[in-house]
Amino acid sequence: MEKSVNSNKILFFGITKDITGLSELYLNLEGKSIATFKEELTLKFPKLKLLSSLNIALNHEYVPLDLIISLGDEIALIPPVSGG
Amino acid sequence: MEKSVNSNKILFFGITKDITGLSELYLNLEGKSIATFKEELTLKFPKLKLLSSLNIALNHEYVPLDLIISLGDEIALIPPVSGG
Amino acid sequence: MKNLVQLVDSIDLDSVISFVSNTSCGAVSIFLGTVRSHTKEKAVKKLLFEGYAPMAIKQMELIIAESNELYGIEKMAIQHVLGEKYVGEQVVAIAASAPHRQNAMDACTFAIDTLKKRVPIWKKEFFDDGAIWVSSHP
Amino acid sequence: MKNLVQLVDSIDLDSVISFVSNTSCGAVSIFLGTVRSHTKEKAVKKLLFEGYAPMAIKQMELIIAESNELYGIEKMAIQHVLGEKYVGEQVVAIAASAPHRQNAMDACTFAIDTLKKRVPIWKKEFFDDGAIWVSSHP
Repeated sequence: MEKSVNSNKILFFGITKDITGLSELYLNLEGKSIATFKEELTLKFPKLKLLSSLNIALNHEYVPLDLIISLGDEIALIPPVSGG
Repeated sequence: MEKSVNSNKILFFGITKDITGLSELYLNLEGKSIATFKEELTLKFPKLKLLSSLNIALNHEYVPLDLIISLGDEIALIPPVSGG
Repeated sequence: MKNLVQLVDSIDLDSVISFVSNTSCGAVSIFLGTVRSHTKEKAVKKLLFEGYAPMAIKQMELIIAESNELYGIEKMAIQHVLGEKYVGEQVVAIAASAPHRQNAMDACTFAIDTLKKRVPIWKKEFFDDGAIWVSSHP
Repeated sequence: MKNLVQLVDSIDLDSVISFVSNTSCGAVSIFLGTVRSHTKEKAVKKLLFEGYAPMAIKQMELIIAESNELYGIEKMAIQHVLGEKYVGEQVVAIAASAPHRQNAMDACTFAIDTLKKRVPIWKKEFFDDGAIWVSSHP
């Protein structure tokens, strides 16, 4: 899907970029929960399961897994952070 | 007593300088304990008793009160410190 | 409370310290992170820091707000680098000022501990025989 | 372990940080003390620091040795001023480096706490209506 107002922008960082070969992706995730999105993505890229943790951020915040995604929300894959 | 090899140098710092009006003093303290020196000094300058603490240093170290002073030892009055 | 939060190419420690210094405060605590030459006895060639910039800024601002709530600091500044860094270079600087030193020091400790747990920045270590994403590699 | 211990006219923070920085260490913790504008709501005009120099140096060296024994630091530097200092000026700087940050931060806290208890330096505070030796005044 191309970038459009009818989609969600999904960002990949660190090792998730290497695993998926993607840095950005546009999908319509409207109405899906964070948990469902994560499950579907992991089915497509099983290597994501190997990470010790994988958080999903929504609009620059850590959110609970049962949160429902709205159109326009920015999603990001947050593998274990290692700043500092 | 004048400064000589037959004496002990006694140094006064901070408020003890104000109380005694002295910054240096030379006395022969050979054979006296730190406790005795402190007692005699306090008799001479009773205002020293008003301090919340008064340590006596010998040769740049904190020492126990029963230590015996030798000729040539450098003594210093250490009122409550307030560096930093 | 005012704060300074920046993602930078190079740490400017003077600006971090100047920002928090204040005549109503007697104490400034500073933490400085640098690139180590070795990780588990393997020689490090360089590091690459990648960040999710807007979220990283937001999370660092949150850390300052929490530091203030927990420790009553006067000001705090956090600078973190993105990009390539070599051995000995500075990668993160955190400074906190407070009227009393224990608060400034506790806030600084809390901030770096929390930054390492929560701020979306990732470090790739390059060795002679390859590279890994720290903490992430399966 | 190498250390740097100095009584100075003015703090040189760069030299303190450079001294402890080390490619085998990822963490530097720094404490910086400055002159506050007020003490118990009284405006401070200036401070005077007096020290028993040889004993102060010896005690600061002892603090570094103990910090190393307790926390396994790599390097530590302590600078303290003597003489007159005005509001906002730096009066003490302590820096510690260690392979791991908690050790550097704990050592820095221990060092400033112990310095304030044990190092023979005295601070006289000058106000509009007089002056007192801090902690000492009957």
